[in-house]
Amino acid sequence: MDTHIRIISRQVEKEDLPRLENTGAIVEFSGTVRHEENDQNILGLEYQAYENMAIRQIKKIVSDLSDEFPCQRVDVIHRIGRVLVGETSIYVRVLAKHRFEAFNMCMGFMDRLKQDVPIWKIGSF
Amino acid sequence: MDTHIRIISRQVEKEDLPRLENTGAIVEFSGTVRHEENDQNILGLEYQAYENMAIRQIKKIVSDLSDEFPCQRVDVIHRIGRVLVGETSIYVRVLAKHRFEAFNMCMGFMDRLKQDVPIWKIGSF
Amino acid sequence: MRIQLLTFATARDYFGFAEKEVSFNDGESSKVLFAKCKAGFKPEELGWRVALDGEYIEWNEMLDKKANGKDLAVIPPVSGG
Amino acid sequence: MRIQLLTFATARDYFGFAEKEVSFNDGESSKVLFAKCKAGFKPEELGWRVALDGEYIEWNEMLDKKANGKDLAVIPPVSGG
Repeated sequence: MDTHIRIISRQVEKEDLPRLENTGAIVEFSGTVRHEENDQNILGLEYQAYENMAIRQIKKIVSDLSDEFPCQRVDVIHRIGRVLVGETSIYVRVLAKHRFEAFNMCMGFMDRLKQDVPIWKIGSF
Repeated sequence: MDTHIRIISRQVEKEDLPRLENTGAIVEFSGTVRHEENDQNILGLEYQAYENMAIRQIKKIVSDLSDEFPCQRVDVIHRIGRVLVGETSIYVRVLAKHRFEAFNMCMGFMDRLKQDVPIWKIGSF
Repeated sequence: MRIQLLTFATARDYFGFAEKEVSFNDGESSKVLFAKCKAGFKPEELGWRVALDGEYIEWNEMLDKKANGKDLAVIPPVSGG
Repeated sequence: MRIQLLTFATARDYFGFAEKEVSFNDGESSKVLFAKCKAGFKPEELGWRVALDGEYIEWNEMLDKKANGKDLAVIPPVSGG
């Protein structure tokens, strides 16, 4: 499986996909910054990452999940630094032959990201 | 909730979203045509819809699911006519405050679409 | 009273028409109306459903004046997505 | 032997450094090394974890020569996404 991971401090731009032949399902998840954080109105959030480890853990999670949910390609982009309300802080795209695997990879990935991947909201502004 | 449904015979182009303020999760599903159908190599599939009823059933499914999984906006675009390998035959986008609702709306919608929405693959070429 | 019969996908080949206006009497069922177009029609065996005005109904449900002027569609197993 | 201590998020404020090279002896634990930087450090109470070279390990695990020259990072509860 093809895994593309990026941790970036600019706006998320997803990579173009090559011509698809054997892909039947593409599931995309975008996590976007909401205007409220802990009942306070905010303009944005600031993220910090332990980048080397984050990339390693993301690879591990995708690899673990692909035993149960084999997929063709997974893209993960996480922003760090300041992210404004309405902007995407995380983007995940999963390609698979069928939707069951694609949905479960994408959902399972997000659950584990929020447990194990060393990225933090370090404040709001 | 805002529901945008289109049944079209040209390529899928998703609508631009307005500025997001209170959306935390966007889940998108694209169903794409694979080069194999019943172990035969194909160039594409042809779809037919009972359009009025399809739109009605899609609205009903979204409305049913939103009791359990409240979301902010759902877009559904289904192509009819000829769809080439690699092209998107169905596109679903769900916006919600949190990912749990968005994922479950999107997955649940696809399950029910495949049971109840009067759209058919009527052949391959 | 009049009703518009609609067919789709494999049902269109089976019946040989896409749409056809027919007359019906109060209390007649969808099954009876479609069987008049094709003798021996057994929708349950084929797994086909029927929809009145865009909503699924039962094949044996009796039609009444509320169905007058509406669409009655035979729905073979769907395969969208 | 030498090891690079790294801190992130709330742990960075707590320890007052982002990175710091320290020496360690064979058999010392991560907990001991970080407690040398901040007396009374109780990572389990805070729910903080520790990672050697990008992989989670236990706080009481004894470090050996394989840790020499590596990064040892304290990982407060993550909140990405």
